[in-house]
Formats: sequence, C-alpha cells, structure tokens
Amino acid sequence: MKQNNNKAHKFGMVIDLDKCTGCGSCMVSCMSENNVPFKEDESNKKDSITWMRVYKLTNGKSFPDTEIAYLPRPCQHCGGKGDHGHSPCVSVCPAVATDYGYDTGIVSQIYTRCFGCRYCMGACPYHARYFNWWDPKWPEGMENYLSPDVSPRMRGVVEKCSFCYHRYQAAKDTAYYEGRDDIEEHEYQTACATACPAGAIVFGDLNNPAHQVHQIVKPDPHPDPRNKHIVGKSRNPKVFRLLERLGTNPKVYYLSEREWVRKQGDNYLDGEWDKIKNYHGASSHD
Amino acid sequence: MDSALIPEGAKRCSFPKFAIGVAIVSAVVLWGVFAMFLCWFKGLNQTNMNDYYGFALWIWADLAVIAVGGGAFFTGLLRYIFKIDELKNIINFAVIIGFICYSSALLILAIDIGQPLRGWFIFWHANVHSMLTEVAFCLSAYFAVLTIEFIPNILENRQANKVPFFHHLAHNMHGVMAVFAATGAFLSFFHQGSLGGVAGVLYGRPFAVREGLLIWPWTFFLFTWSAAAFGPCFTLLVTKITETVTGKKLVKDNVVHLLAKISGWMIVTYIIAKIIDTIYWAMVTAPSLGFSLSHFYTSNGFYGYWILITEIVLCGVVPGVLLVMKSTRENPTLRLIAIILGVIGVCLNRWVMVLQIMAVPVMSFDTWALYFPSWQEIATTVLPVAYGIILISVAYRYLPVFPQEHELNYSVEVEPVTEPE
Amino acid sequence: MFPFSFEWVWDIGHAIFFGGFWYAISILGAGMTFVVLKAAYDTMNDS
Amino acid sequence: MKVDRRSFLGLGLGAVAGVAVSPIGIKLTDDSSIWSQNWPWTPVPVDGEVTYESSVCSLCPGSCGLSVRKIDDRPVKIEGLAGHPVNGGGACLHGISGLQYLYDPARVKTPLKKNGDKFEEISWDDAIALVAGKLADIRKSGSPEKLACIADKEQGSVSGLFQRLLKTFGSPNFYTMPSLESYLELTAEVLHGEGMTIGFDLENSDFVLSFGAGIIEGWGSPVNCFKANASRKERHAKLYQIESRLSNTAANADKWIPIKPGTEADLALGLCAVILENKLFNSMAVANFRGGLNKLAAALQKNYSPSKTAEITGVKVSDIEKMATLFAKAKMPVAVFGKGRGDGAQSLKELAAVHTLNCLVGNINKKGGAFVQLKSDYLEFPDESMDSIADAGFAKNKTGRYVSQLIEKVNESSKPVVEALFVYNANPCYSLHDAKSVKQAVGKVPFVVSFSSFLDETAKEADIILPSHTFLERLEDVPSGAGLAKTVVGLTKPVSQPVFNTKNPGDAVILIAKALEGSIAQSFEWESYDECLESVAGGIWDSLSEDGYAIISEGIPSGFVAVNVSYLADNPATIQAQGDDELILIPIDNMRLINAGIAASPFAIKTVSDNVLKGSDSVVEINPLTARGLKDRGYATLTTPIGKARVMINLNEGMMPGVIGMVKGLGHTLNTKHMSNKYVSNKGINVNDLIGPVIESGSGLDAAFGIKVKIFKA
Repeated sequence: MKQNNNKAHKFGMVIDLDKCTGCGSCMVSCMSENNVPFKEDESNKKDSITWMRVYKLTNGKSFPDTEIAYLPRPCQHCGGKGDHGHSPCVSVCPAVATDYGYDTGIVSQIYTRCFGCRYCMGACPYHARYFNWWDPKWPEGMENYLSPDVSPRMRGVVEKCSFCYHRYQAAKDTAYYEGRDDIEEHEYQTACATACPAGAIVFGDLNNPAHQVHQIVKPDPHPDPRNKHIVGKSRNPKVFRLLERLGTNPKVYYLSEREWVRKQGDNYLDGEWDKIKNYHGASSHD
Repeated sequence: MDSALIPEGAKRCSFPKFAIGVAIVSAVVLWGVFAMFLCWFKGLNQTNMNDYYGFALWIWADLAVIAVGGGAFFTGLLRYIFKIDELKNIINFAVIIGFICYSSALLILAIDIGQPLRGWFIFWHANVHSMLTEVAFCLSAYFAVLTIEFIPNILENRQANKVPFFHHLAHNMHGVMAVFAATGAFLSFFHQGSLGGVAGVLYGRPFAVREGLLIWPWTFFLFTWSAAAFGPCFTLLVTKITETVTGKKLVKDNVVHLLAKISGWMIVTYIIAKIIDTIYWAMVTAPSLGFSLSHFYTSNGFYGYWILITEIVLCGVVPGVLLVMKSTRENPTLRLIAIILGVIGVCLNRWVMVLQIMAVPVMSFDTWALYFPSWQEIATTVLPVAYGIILISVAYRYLPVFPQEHELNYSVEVEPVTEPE
Repeated sequence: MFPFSFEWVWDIGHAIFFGGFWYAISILGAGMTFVVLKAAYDTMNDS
Repeated sequence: MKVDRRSFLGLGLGAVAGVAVSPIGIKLTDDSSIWSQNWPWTPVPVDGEVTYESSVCSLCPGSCGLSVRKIDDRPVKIEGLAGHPVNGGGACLHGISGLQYLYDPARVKTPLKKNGDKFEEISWDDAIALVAGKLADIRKSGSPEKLACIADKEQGSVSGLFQRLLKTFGSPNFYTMPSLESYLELTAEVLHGEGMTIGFDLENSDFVLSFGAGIIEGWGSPVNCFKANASRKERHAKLYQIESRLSNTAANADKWIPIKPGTEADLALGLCAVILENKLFNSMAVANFRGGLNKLAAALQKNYSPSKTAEITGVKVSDIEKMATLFAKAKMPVAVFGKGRGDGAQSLKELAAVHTLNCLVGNINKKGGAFVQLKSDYLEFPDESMDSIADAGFAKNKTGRYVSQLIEKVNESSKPVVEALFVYNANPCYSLHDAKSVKQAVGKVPFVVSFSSFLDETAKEADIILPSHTFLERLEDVPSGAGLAKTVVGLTKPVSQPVFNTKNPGDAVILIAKALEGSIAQSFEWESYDECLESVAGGIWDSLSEDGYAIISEGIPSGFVAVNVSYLADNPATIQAQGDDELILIPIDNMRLINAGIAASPFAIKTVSDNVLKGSDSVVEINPLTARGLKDRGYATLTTPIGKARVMINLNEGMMPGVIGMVKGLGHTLNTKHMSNKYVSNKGINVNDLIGPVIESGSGLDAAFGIKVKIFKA
C-alpha cells in the first residue's frame, strides 16, 4: 500500500508566471465550468464575479524599461496561521457556510448556507470572494449550457473558487467504482489547469512527493523559523506565495525567474527585500 | 386630546403641534422604509457596495450606534452594580437611547445581509470562532435586556400603571433590575468587544489586525472601553438636545457633571490605551508584515494622516481632557464641545475600523478602493435616526422618563400656573 | 446552536461560548418568569 | 362558561406552550429554510448521463481539437482535446466560450428577408427560391461575373463549394478576407514561386525574431503558439520582439525592441544589409538566390546602412548590429512576420523583407526554421460541368485583386459593378478598414445574401440571410493553416442538434445550385453537404472520421526551394500612414477579443480589462510623455482623416511615445429594434471606423498599419 493513501491530501497549485500569457482561458474555463453568471457591464472589476482573475503586474519603470507580467489569482485555499485550517475567511464566517476540508485542504463554500454577511470578503486580502449583488440571469436559452455539477448561486450569497471540488468528487467516485483506494494525479485537475494553453498552471497534491506540484514547490514541512505562522514555504528559490508574510498559508504558489515579479508577491519595507530575497525556508530540512 | 396619557403634572406641547412634528419626521422614516424595501426586493445591487466593500456604510452605522448606545449598559452598570444612585435620574433615558440604538442596529443588519430570510442561520449554524457570531448572540440577548429595562418605564405610563398587573410588574422588575443590568453588562462587554474583534482578527488585513490576549485582539478591549467611555457622551448629548428642543431642564447639573466626569476619565484612559495600541501596531505589527505606516495614509484621495490625528487627538485627547478638568467640565459650552467631539471621535474610530480597512490595498499590485454610498444606503442609515427622534418624542411625551423634570420645571416658579388638575 | 445541529462539536469552544450564552439566557428567562409570576401573585393578592 | 381575565390568560399561556412543544415550529423553520434557499428564478440544471465528444474549433484559423462534455444531449462544457496534433490539450477562451454562441438568443434563428428596413422570417424553401431566382436573372442578363462572394478563406470544402458555385455560374469574383494564410501564400509566391505556403517551426527554433507577430496575442494557431512560446523556457530559446508597443508577446520576450510604427520592413532590410555586409549569411543558401542579389545588396547598402536604418526605425545602431549577428549566428533562427494576429493590413515589402532574413541565413526547410512547401490540396472535387455562359464569365478578370479593391471599385462606380454578393463567414462591414465606406459599398450592391449565424454588421446590410449552423452543429473539414509547421485537417462534428432553424452553409450552397438547374445543378449532384464532404475528402475521410483529424504534412519538408529577390531588389517604397498629424494611431490585437467577423462572447468580454473597455467606452493607450495634459482615465477625442471618436485615456509606459494604441474587436453594433445583444454589442469603438485603407502600390494590398491622429481633451 502506498504511504500517501493514509495521509490527508493537500491540493495546491503552482502557476508559472513566465509562461502565463494573460490570455484569459483559465478565467473563461472557470466561468464555464462553474456556471458563473455574466451581466451587461462587467467593466467594473469590483463587482464582476471572476473566481479566477488575472491581474496585470508592471515593474513601474518608464518606457522602454517597463515590463509587464500576468498573475492569475484563484482562491488561495489558505491553510491559515500555522496551516491549522483557520483560514482568514473560514474563521470569521458566522454560519459555517465556508469550511476547511482537512482531508483535501480545500476551502469550501456552501451557497445555501451563506446568508450574505460578506464578513469573509472583508477577511480575504486576495479579493478572491465575490458577492452576488444581482440575481444571476442567463439570456433566454443560454441556461441550457449550465452544468449540473455546480449549482447556480442565488442573489445575496458569496461565491468563490472551489478548486473544482466536483471534479475531485467525480474522480473519487470513479476510483471507488474501480476498486481503487485513491485517485491519480491526472484524474483530478481543475478547469483552469486543463484549459491553460501555455501549460502554466500545475495542479496536484502538495503532500504527494510524486506529484509535480510537490516537486516544483518543495514545500518546507517545518514552520518557518522566522515566523512560526508560516508553514509550507517553498524551498525553490524561484517560487513564492502571495502575501506569505501574513501567515495565511495559501496553497497557490507562483513561479517566476524575474525578481521584480517575485518581489510583488508580498509587501516589504524599504531595503527589506534585498535582505530576505535569498531566504527560502530552512534548507537544513532537505 | 391625549392629555390622559401624559404623565401627571407634566406640561407638553399641544397634540396637533406634536402630531405635525412627528409627521415630518415620519416622512423621513417612510423614505428610509422605501429604500429598505428596495434593498430587500431588488437586492443589494441598490447599494454602492462592491466586492472590495463588502462592509460599508451600514456596518459603520451599526458599529457606531452600538458604540454610542453603550451609554445604556455602562450607566446601568454604574447605577445598579456600583450603586451610583444619582444616575437613576438619567438611567431611563440612557435605556431608551440604548433601545433605539440596538433596535436600529438589528434593523440595519437585517437589511445588510444578502439573504435576510436566512438571517437566523447565524444562530442555528453558529460558528463559535467567529466574532460576528458572538456579536449576533450577545447583541440579540442584550437587546432583550434593554427591552426588559425599558418595560418598567413604559408600564409607568399613567394609563398603563392603572392596570394592577402592570403596576406590580413594573415594581417587581425594578426590584430585580440589578440582575438584568449585570447580565446586560456581561453581554455588552462581549458584544462590544466582539465588534472590535471583528476587525482585529482579520489577519489578512494588516490595517485591521492586532495582537491580543488569548483569542481576543486588543481591539476587543478597546471597543468595549471606548463604548463605555463615549456612550455616556452620547447620552448627555441627546439629553442636551432634548432639553434644547423641549426648552426645559430635565436632568440636574450634578448628575450631568458626574456622568461627564466618569466619561472623561474613561476617555482619557481609553485614549492612552488607544495611543499605545496605535504606536505598537504602527511600529511593530504592521512592519512585521511588510507595511510602513505611510502605506495606510498616503497615495489616495481621502485617507490621510488627518483622519488618525482627528480621531485620536482632536476627538479623543481633547474631549477627555475637557471632561476631566473640573473647570472645563462644568462650563456648559466647553462640556458640549467635548461631548460632541467625543461622539464624533468614536464614530470616526468605527468608520476607520470598517471602511478604511476595506480601502487599503493589501496585495502590492492592488489599488486603493474608495466608495461613496448610494441614496438607498443613506436613506436606510438615516431611517434609524428619524425613528429614534420619534421614539424619544413619544417616550418623552407619554412616559415619566426624567424623574427630575417636575422638580426642575414646575415645583418652583411654574408650579402655581400648571396646577389646574 | 443546539447539540443536534450537525456542525455541533463537543469542544471547549462550544462549551465556553454556548455555556455563557445559555447561562445569560437562563438568567433573563428565570428573572422574567419570576417577575411575571410575582406580579401575577401580587395582583391576585390585591383583590 | 364565563371567560374572565384569568381564564383568558390561562388559555393564552396554554396555547403558547402547546404550539411550542408541537412540531409546528420545526416544520415552519424547515419550510422557511427550503423557501429561502430555492428561488424559482434561479435555474436548476438538469442532471443526466455524462459523455464526451471530440470536435474541432473553427472560430479562428487555429483549428484546435475540442472535447465537448455533454449531459444527455446537452453540451455543457468545451475544453481542449488532449493529444490533438494542433493544440494538444489547452484551448483559448473563445473556443471554451463556444456554447455561448451556440445558445445565443441573438442568433439568426431562421431565414430572413429584408423588407424595407426590417427583416421578415421566411421559410428555407422560399429563401432558396428567391436567391436562385435572382441569380438566374443575373445570369440571363449576360453578366454572370457580377455575382461576387466574400468568404473567410480559400481552403476547406465549404469554401470550395462557394468557389465551385461561382465558377459554374460564370464568375471569377471570389474573394477572401485578409488572413495570415493569404499573406503566407503571397510571400511564398513573391520569393519562392506560385502555389507555395510558409510555416514556422516555432517549437524548435532557438531564436525567434518576431516583427510584431503577436505570438501570444492570437497570431497563427493561437494555442499552438502559446505552447511553443511556453516551451522556450525549458529549451532556453530566445524571443526578440520588434514592436511599437509592449504587447504581451513583447513583455514575454527576452528582449523588446520598440520601433517606429510602420518601419518594420526597413528594419528587416537593415538587418539584411548587416548580414550581407558582414558576410553573416549562409553562403550555400545565398548561392542559389536569383533575381539580382547584387542589385539588392547594393540597394541595401545605399538605403539601409545601420545608421540610416536607425534613423528610420528609431532602433539603435548597436541593437541593429547585435540583432543581425545574433540572428545569423543562432543555430536555428527564424524571423516571423505578420503584425499582431497577422490577419490585419500588411505590406508585401515587410513580409518579403522579413522572410528574406530567413532565406539569407539558410533556415528554409531546416529544423527550427521556416518551412516552405506546396499548398496542401487534400480535397478532390470532381470536374465542374461548365456551360458557355460559365466559361465566358469565369474567363473574365476579377473586378479587384483583393477585397479592399473590390469595395473601392463598387464605391467608385456609378453603375453596379456587383449585382449580387454572397458573404460567408466574413464581416467586411466591421473588419475592413474604413468600415463605414465598406458598409456603403455593400449597401450599393442590389442583392446581398449573408450566410451568417449572427445578425452582424454585414448581415444587417443583407437582403437575405440564410443562417448557418454554428461550428458545434455541423460537420465540416477544418484545415489548419496559419503558419503552423505541420498541416492538419480536423473534422468539426455536430455535437448538438441544431438549436434553431439553420443549415450547414454547404447544404445551402448545394440547394441554391440545384435550384439554378442546368450545368450548375449538374456540378452539385450530392444529396447533402455531409455526403459531398465524404466523397471529396476521399483519401483522408477514413482518418478524419476515425481520428477526428488527418495529418497532411509533418516534419521538415524536403526538396530544393528557389529564392527570388527581384521584388525587393527593385526597392519598393515603404507605406506611409495617411494624414499629416504628429501622432499615430495603431490598432492593438488583444487575445481576449476577436477582430474577425464575430463579436467576442459574453464570457470573453467579461475578462477584458477595464484598461481596454470601461462601460461603453474604448480605452486607448498612450505614453505619459505624449499625453501632455490628458489625465489617466480621463476622456479625449481622437480625430483621424477618416473619423472621430470619444475615448478614455490609459497612460501606459509600455506605449512608444508618439503612438496611440486602440484595441481591435470592440464597437460591434449588433442591436436591432427587436433584439438587443447588450452583453457584447455597443461596447467601445471599432478601430476600423478610424483607420482607412492605404493601398501598397505593386502588391495592391491594403497596408495601412495605422493612421495619423489628433487627440484633444474631451
């Protein structure tokens, strides 16, 4: 029996920002997979439901030294301080409408439980959570493409990326019917990962050394000695997480060869970056 | 016309004048109710909130009315537990103000949530780790306490008191009020604190997050403290307004001075704690997350250092000092300035702890988000104010709210004129 | 809210939180019951 | 019984207690829970059996393999098809959005006939009879060449049927919209000879020198290019992007070389000059050059010395020399042309100049280089039967060489040059330069038949609309072109029953032909399009129907390829932008929008940045240095010799000073009195309303890379 079968999964993602072209396939694949509605004007990005949102980063320099990069931002599925499952949003939801799956590491959202207080949105520094300000309406006939795997949300509730949890369930069901204990890496892939034409998104189990995500991220199993809240820091010098210093412990990692891109992953005081940019977890644990 | 309902010996304006006044304010209430129904039936797209501003004007209004409504629990605590007897002359009014504030808060919450029909989930499916759950439970329970505290005053209405059962009920409730007041203080301590905790636990938001004691961030204690400190300011302010509108002196100066003095000392101690908290946050907490203080107060069109200085110095230190010093406290003008500044200060604090949190960018590539409420939000926020004015007018007209009213207004010089009955 | 809600856990958090809550509610309930009964008793004694 | 106060109180308390212990409370709670969670207006998708069907996308020339997930008969999700030779798994956002086209209520649901200024629904039989009747009249009048057709491309059996119809009718006037494939063929024709085309082996090249080709902006076969580009990281291959704007490709490149708009040809020739001067060329390859290499070299030395090139292009002398050296010394270099997506206006001088670089370094038909080979003709149509009218008409000259010239002729002439116009899979009234004058020309044509699935700008001008199935409802062969290193033909399959009363355009053409009777009908003896495809695809049908695709050519082509540089040796002039203002407006290709005929889907529009589209305003990019008094997110008015528009300003350091960039693919006007298409219509401005055509002398191409523009604060 494989060792990993007894361990909990910890599904996560690595996005190669050098490969990302900002094409938007992940966003649309996500919308189409998850029955995300659309409305007449989506140009106010502060009320446009995009579980996966691609941000444009610039290095802030002027012509011709200016550079840009794109950063896709799904829900980060934070493990919370110390990776104990108290994600910023989960810990504040008053009605347990969002919950942390200790067997998967996935932060769920129960639409029929959510009563729309939006506290979780205030708690999330990534703006990964979206509120249904409007009734979702599809033009006549277009509701025909809605997938039964994900229930359309009603007005007044919060929604967000689920790492396509229904795909995990489907993969588990298949494995169960076939008498297997566990699913294979390729059986459970999110809609954004499968859509990405550049292959920039890699998805899998961070706890499984055989999975590509684990091999790229090389997560440090020990808490960061500099900040005990941080667990799973990447030991790959090119890999970073968004706002890692807050101790949210996201399961979405980013990869870039470009230093200015890595620097934008977090906030640093003047001069601080140069001091800590070469610090990549406790290498003694290798 | 309604003289049978008016407390014995009290002089009130004519009923038509009263009715016209109430009707004018009711128009505002109707405007608010219209906006409220728009929000309920059309959804929260009626507001200018968005995914960056999940919490906005309403949550501020909620926190603010609960903060200024804190006068009820704190005065109750002083009156019933610490047995400061003079305060019995203002406790009724403090309770009414508290009742208005808390019922308004509950109403605003009922509009604010996206699925009002599911509001009860917060109780049914309670997540005990959420500060908001604690707020909901304690708020509702404390509202029950306020109702209990308000009932005897209602039953003291001239007609109601004629019913023997009501008479006895009011009497007996007074008898055990200390128990209710103690429970109320306990509940208030937690929900005022939890409202502070709502911001303080947001460890994804460096502007909000605070370290603390066990599960409680420092904002928990600061909120309770500030509500106790500034709540009486609001009680005094509304009393002053009521006195001005009615043209009568309703509470004796010694009572006002006492409450102002207590408030002053609470403000001074609070503001010292707040300054320490702010310095610690600015020098230790935020920098440890990679943020310098200037990040929170620059590069945007509204939030500057002015808001920090206004909140802490102008509307914190200044009213505290004015109310602590006997000479300024007993000067009616300076006292009035102090309590107005104090009320503004606590409201500003709540604003900062709700809206500025949402405005500050956290991801390095994110931008400041500014917001202005829609008319529907403004109308529903003005609604409780109008409703409060009506409730206070009705209560003042028909209930013996101010025990000293008679003594201060009729017993000395006006007495012979107003004794036709 | 109740032990039969499915997200109920018998842990220290629930014990403290709901302990405090039900304690306060009991005091309010008992107090009001007492006051109402006593008022009813007093009313009956009046007549 | 006397009800006194005490018993009343008791009764009340008893009732309250009774209700409290009864199940009523729980029942009401439960009910309110259900009631508050299931709102009747929130759709509940029907569950069913899950199946997957593979097909091919034909929204763009990319021809990606698709996997369509269905619930019973209902397609619910489109994804890229793993293992497909073109895209191998991924898909672009437009293909994924395909279902929004399929189910779009704004589609043309049944044949329409224009009556006055509105459309009336008619039956297919009546519509076909009407079209055939009109065509018969034209034929009878003795000028069958006055039937013209504008289609998206030449390849494929549906296009083949249109061409066959025109030929047997007696008209040479078949036109295609400009496309990368057409430019590839033209370039190959000028440098290598007729009947050839060019592919680029991007996935193996170690040095890609791109003259503005938007390799990750939708150029060529987009997903294939994305993949090739992404693999650069592992292969340590370099990409140099020469472009006036920091496009995504430029940002992703190893080096971005900003260049004055419209001077790419000059830079390419400047690089050729350095390579010739410094003897960096492949002498074996150059030995076979014909058409006057010495003349070319002399012309280049004279006109395109590094310093002169630098002056023209704004690229530093050192960069020019370095680039030429790097390119020439790379193991597997390739120079790529086709600004943006490669389907906009291009100048032949530029195409030829860039490709000459490939020829000079001898990377033709080498791994990682440019593949030059014969156009694939996998379809075997039987010989047409031509009557005398057909023979006479077909032998006449085309009215114009390219579609832009046809439009010009129609507008210039007072008599009708074209009596009837077929428009298939094209939207010239939107996507050609100076769209207003195109619309005017189409309006002058007495009888316009559109085969569009949507009421697009051109269909709105039509007299008859014979609505086509979308690509998800029909069978069709889809050949990849678009500069791929390999040639793959995919098979689009109907994954859904027709949603509306539409037809496969092939069937519509066959029906029209049959109704015309005589030799024309004899040339269309198939019962249906599906039967036609099976028979004309002959050799590859088995592979198509079994695998979903057939690989026509793969790997490095063999054989000698001649190179003739006479076109460039004659030193053709470089195109200048129209107008005499200081600033220049250039169109921007954005992957999230579509600049061909159809509008981007609601999903795709949703992903568009608010720095591109805000509300209904187009946002233009401008360097802060050029912006002067203009504020970021403020409004301004653009005035060109062609048109005027109010736009929002985005101050962008990635824009070359002096240049204003405006995205393509916005500004569709699809609303009608009866049908609003608010999700995709009336959003922003069509850049083609601001830029007019500039015809390159010699080639006859519309080569307008931009237009001079004035900008004022609005």
